[in-house]
Amino acid sequence: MRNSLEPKPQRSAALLVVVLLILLAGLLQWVYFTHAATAPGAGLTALAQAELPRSGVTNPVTAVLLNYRALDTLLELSVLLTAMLGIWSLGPATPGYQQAGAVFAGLAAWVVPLLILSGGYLLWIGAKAPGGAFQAGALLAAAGVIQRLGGDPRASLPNESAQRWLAIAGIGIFALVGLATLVAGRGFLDYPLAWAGWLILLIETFATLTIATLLTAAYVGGQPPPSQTTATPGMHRMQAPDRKA
Amino acid sequence: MDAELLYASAGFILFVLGIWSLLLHRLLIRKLIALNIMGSGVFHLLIATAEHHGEPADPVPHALVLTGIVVAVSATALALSFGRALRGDGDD
Amino acid sequence: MMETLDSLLPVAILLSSLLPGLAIFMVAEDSHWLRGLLNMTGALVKLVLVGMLVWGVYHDHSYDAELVLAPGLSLVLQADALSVLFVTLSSVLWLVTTVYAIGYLEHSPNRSRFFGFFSLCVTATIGIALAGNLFTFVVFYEILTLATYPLVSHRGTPDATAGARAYLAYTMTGGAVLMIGAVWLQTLIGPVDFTQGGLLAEQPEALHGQFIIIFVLLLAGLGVKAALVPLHGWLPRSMVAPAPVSALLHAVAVVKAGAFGIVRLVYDIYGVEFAHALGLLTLLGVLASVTILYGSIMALSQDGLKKRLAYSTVSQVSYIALGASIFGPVATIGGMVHLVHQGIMKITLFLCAGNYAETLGVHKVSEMDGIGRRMPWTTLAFSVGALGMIGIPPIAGFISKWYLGLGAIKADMPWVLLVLGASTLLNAAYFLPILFRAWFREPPPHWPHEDIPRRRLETHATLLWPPLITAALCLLAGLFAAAPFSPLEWTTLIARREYP
Amino acid sequence: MTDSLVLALVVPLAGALLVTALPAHAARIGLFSVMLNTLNIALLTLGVWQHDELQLALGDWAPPLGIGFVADGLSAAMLAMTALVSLAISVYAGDYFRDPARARHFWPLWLLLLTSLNGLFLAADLFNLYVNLELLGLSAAALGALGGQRTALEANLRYLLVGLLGSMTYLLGVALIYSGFSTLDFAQLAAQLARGDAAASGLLGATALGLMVMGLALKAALFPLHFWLPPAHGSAPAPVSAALSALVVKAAFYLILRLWLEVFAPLTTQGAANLLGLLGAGAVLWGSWQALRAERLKLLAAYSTVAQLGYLFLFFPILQGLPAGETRSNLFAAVTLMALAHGFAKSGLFLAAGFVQQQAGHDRIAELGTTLQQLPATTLTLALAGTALIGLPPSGSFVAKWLLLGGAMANGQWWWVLVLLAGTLLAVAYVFRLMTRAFGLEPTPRHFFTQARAEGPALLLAAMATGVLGVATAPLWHLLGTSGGLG
Repeated sequence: MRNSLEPKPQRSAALLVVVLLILLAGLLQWVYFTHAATAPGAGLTALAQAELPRSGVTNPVTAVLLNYRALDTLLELSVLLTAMLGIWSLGPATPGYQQAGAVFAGLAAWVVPLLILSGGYLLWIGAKAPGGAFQAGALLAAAGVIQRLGGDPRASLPNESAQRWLAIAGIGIFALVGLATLVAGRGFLDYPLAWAGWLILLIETFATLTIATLLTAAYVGGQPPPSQTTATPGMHRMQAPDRKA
Repeated sequence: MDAELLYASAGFILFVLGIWSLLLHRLLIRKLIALNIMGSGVFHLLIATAEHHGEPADPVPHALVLTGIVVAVSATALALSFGRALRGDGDD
Repeated sequence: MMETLDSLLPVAILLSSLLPGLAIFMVAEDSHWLRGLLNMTGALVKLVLVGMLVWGVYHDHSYDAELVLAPGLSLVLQADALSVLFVTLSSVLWLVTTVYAIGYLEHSPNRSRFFGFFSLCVTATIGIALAGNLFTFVVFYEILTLATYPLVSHRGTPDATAGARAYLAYTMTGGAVLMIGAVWLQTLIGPVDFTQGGLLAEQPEALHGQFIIIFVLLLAGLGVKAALVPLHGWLPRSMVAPAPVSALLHAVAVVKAGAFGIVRLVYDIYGVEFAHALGLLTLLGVLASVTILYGSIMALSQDGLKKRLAYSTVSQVSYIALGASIFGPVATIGGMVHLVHQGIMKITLFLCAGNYAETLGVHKVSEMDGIGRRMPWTTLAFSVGALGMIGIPPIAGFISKWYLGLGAIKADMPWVLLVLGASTLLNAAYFLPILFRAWFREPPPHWPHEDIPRRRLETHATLLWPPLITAALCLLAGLFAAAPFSPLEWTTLIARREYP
Repeated sequence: MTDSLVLALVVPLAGALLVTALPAHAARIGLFSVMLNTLNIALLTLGVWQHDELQLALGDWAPPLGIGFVADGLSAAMLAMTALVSLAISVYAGDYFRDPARARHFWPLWLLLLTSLNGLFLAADLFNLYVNLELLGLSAAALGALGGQRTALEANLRYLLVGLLGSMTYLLGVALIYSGFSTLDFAQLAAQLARGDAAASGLLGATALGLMVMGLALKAALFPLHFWLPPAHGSAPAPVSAALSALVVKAAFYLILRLWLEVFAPLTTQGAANLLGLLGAGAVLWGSWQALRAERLKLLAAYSTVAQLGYLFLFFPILQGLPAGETRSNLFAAVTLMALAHGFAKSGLFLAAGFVQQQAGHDRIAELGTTLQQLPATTLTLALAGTALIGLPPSGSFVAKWLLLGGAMANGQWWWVLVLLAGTLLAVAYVFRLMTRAFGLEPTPRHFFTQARAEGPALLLAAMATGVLGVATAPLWHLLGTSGGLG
C-alpha cells in the first residue's frame, strides 16, 4: 500500500503484482465455475418468501434489511455516523461556493422539491417495492448537495446541535424500538406482527432523515461553521462528490 | 453462457483490477476509485449469486449489496476527508 | 481446619515479604518510620512463621499449597527438609540485612524503590526454596532475576548500569535455557514434582539420551546464577551494587538460588543414583572443581575488597555443587551444609566490607592497613568470616570441608581432596594477607573518607550489630554442629532421607 | 441472560448516540456508558461461566435468514478483556482529553469503536462481522488521526485504506461462501463443511477462507502485512494507541482464530497453518528487531505489537498438529491467555508512554531518563508491561509461552523453540533498553503517584498482565470449558 506521497513502485514489483493478480483472477474464476457447475447453493429465496407474511412488509429486500437482518442495517447506519464524526474531527467545513446565478437557482427551485417528493415516495413504497430509507435519504441528500452547490454553505442543514440530533435520530429510534421489544419480553428487534409494518415505517422514516443528514454533512465535509456564516465568495473548487449519492 | 456466470466473472475481474489499481497508483483519489471498483466486483458476485433460474431473485444478497454500498460510501467519504485535511489548502 | 492451616503456612511465609514489599513502593520517600515498620514487621513475622515451619517439618509434618494454573501446570509450595534449610537461612539473613540496610542507606536516594525490590527479592528466594515442582522453581527463579536487577543498578552510575546490564544478559539467557530444559522435561514425563530420590530412574531407557541433554540445559541455566565457570562473568561486575545488595546477592539470594537449584536437580529430579549412573555427576564435579580453583586464583590478584570477595564467592559456592557431584551421603551433607555455612560467612564478610566503605571510605585491600585498630569489632567479625572460609576449626567452614573431604574418600574420588587442599591454600593466600594488614600494620594518618566519626561505637549500631551477629552464627554453627537443629544435624536429616 | 448479548451492542451504541447529541457532557456520559458496558459484560461473562455458551437469534429470526449471536468462552474472555481495558482507557482519557473541543470528537468515536468490538466478539454471522469490521476500521482510523499532526493523518489514512483493502478481500470471501453454501452462519457453515458433500464446495470454502484470512491478516498486521501499524499506532493519541494495539488488531486476530479453528476447521491443512506460523515467526523476529532499534517509545511499543501478534500466530501450526485432548485444549487456552495478557500489557504500556510523553514533552527513548526517574508509578507500569511482553513470570504470557513451548515439543516442531528463544531475548533487549534509563542520579521523587488518575489505570492494566493473569489462570480455563481436572 502506498499513499500519494510515496515514490512510484518499482517496475519489477509492479510486474510481480500483475502476475499474482492474474493468477488470483484465474483461481477465482476456476473455483467459482467449478462450483457453480457442480453444486450451486440454493439461496434463501424460498425461506425469505415463506417468512415474508411474518415480516410486516411485502418487499423481500426490505424484509431482509429491516427485519431478518435488521442488525446489519443498524450497524450500517452507525458506520455512516462514524464517517461523519470522523469527518467532523478532521477540521471545519470548507467554505461554501459562490452564490449561484439565476439559472442554477431556478433549476434548484424545481429540482429540490422534486427530490424531496421522490424521497418521500421511495420511503413509502419501500415496504412493497424496491425503495426504502437509503434510497429516500440519498435523494434528500442530493437536494442538500444542490443547495450547497447553489451557495448555501450549510447545504440547508440546520445548526450544529440540530444536526447532531438528526444524525442520531434514525439510529436512536432503531435502537429504542429494539429496546422496547426487549422490555416487552420479545427480544431485541423482534417486532410484534401486528405492529411490524408500522414500526418498520417509523424506523425507516427517521433513518431517511438521518441518512440524508449524514450524507449531506459528509458532503459539506467538516464540522459545521457556527451559525450566521455567509458564503465566502470566490471559492469555486469542486469537491469530489459522493458517487453513490 | 448464463448471465449470472458472466456477472460473477466480471465481478472477479473488477475485483482484481481494483487491487491492481489500488496497489500501483499513488493518488488517493485513484486508490479510492480502485477500492470502490473492488467493492463493485464483490457486489457483482453477490448479484450473480442471487439469481436462480425460474425463481424470484434471492433478496438476501440484494440487501447485503445495499448495506455494502452504504458502508463503501461512508468509507470513501471519510478517506476523502482525510485527503482534504492532508492537502490542507495546498495543491492536490 | 488443620489441613488449610498447613497449606496456608508456606503461602503466608511468601506473603510476609511480598505484601510489605508492594506496600513499600507506595510509601512516600520521607516516611522513614512507616517504611521501617513495614520492613521490620515483615522480617519478624516471616521469622516467626519460619520457626513454626521448622518445628513442623522436624516433626514430619508436610506442608503443601497448590494453585492450579492449567491442567498439568500448577504452582506448588511445599516444605521439605531441604527447603526449610534454605528458607531459614534466607529469612534470618533477610532480617539481619534489613537492619543493616536501614542504617546503610539512611541518607541515600530512592529508598522506597530499594526496599520494595529488596523485599521482592527475598520473596522470590523464599519461593525458590519452597517450590514444590520445577515449574514453580522456574517462575520464582525468573522473578528473582527481575527483582534483583533494580538493586544492582540502584546507584544509577554508569558503572552500575553496565554491571546490571551484564547481570541481565547472563541471567536472562540462563533463564531462557533453563525454561527450555524444564519444558522439555515436562513434555517427556509430565509434571516434574520434586521428589526425594528423584523421579527419572524408572523412565524408559530410550529417554536417557534426552535426559542427558536436558540435564546440561538445566545445569547451564542454573549455573549462571550459581556462577559456575564459564558462566560467572556477571558476578564480579555486579559488585557495584550497595553493600547490603552484594551481601544478599552473594550470600543468599542469587548464587544460592543457583546452587540450591543444582541440589534439587541432582537429588530431587534426577536422583543422585540415576545422575551418577548417567555419568552426569562427573560433569558436575569437574565443572565445580574448575570453578573452585579458578575463583580462588582470580581472587588472589584483586585489590578491590568486594571484588576479592566476589571471586571468593565464585569459588565457595561451587563447594555446594561439588558436594552434589560426589555420590554418597557424607559428601551430600558437606555440600548442603555449605549452603548455610557459606551464606553466613560470606554475608559477614560483605557486611564488614560495607562497614569499612561506609565508615572510612576504604574500598581496597591496600587501604586496610591497621584498620583493626580503628574498627576492632568489625575486623573481628571479618576475621571470623575469613578464617571460616579458609576452613579453620571451629568455625563453620571447617565442618563443610571436613565432610566434603570425608565424602570424597568414601566415594573413592581422591582427586577431590587435591582440589580441596589447593583451594584451602589459595583461600589462605588471599584472606590471610588481609587479616595481617588489618591487625598488624600501622594505620594511616587519614582514612580515605571518614564519614562516620568514632563515638562510643566504631560505627553506627545498625551497621555494627548485623556482622557481629552473623559472625557469632558462624562460630555457633561450627561449635555446636552436633546440637539438634544445627545446620549439620539438619542436613544429616536430609541426607538420611535421600539415601534410604 | 441472553439480553446481555444484545446490550453489549446497545449500551455503547446508545452511549455513542448520546455523546454525539450532547457533546457538552461527552466525558461524563461516555465514562458512564463504559462503566455500564463493563457491568453488562460482567453479567455476560457470568452467564457464559454458568451455561458454557449463550446464544441468541436476533429478532427471533433463526439463521440462515437471521443473524445469530453466540458468546462462548473465547468470546467472553475477549469481551471481558475489552471491557476492562476500555474502562481503564476511558478513565485515563477523561484526564488526557481535558480540552472539551478534543473530548467531543473522542468520545462518540470511542464508543462506536467499543460497539464494533463487542459486535465482533459476539456475531456468528460472516456478513454482520463485515459491517462490524468496517465500523471498527473507520472509527479506529478517525480516532488515530485525532492528534491532528500531518504524520498522524498520513499514517491513519494509510491505515484506513489498508483496512478497506482488507475488508473488501474479506467480503469477497463472504460472497463466495454465500454463493456456495447459502448461509452466513458459523454453526450452519461448520456443519455443512464437516459433512463435506462435494469436493467443489471444499475448494470454494478453502478459497473463501484464504481470502478472508488474508483480509483479516492485513487488519491484524501479520508480518509482512504489518507495515501500516507502527506509524499509525505510534502517532495516535495515547489512549487511542492503547485501544488500537490492545484491542483492534486483537479483534482481527480473534476472527482468524475463530474461522480457522472452528468454522473452517475441516478445510485447514498443516501446510497452511505452517505458513501462518512462519509469518508469525517473521513477525516475532522482525518486530522485535525493529522495536530494539526504535528511537521513540511509542514506536517501540508499536513494533512490539507486531512481534506479539507474531507469537499469537505461532500457535496455529502447533494447534493444527495436535490431536484433540488435554495438550491441545491447554494450548487453545494458552493462545487466549497470550492475547489477553498482551491486551492488558500493551494498553498499560501505551497509557504509561502517553503520560511520559506528556510529562517530558517528547518520547525519544534516549532522553527519557529524567522523566522516568521522576515517575515511579509510571516506570513500574512500564516495567510490569515489559515483563509481560518478554513473557517472564509472573505474567500471563509466561504461562502461555510455557504451554506453547510444550506444545511445540510435544509436536516435534522444534524450530519454533528457537524462534521463541530469539524473540524472548530480543524482547529482553528492547524492554531493558528503556528500563535502564529509569536508574540514574536524578533527585528522588517524593511520591509514588504524580497524577493518580493518569497513572493509576495504566498501572492496574499492567498489573493485570503481570500479576493477576500470571497466577489466576484457572478461571480462564474454566470459562473456555477446557478445565479438565480443574473442577
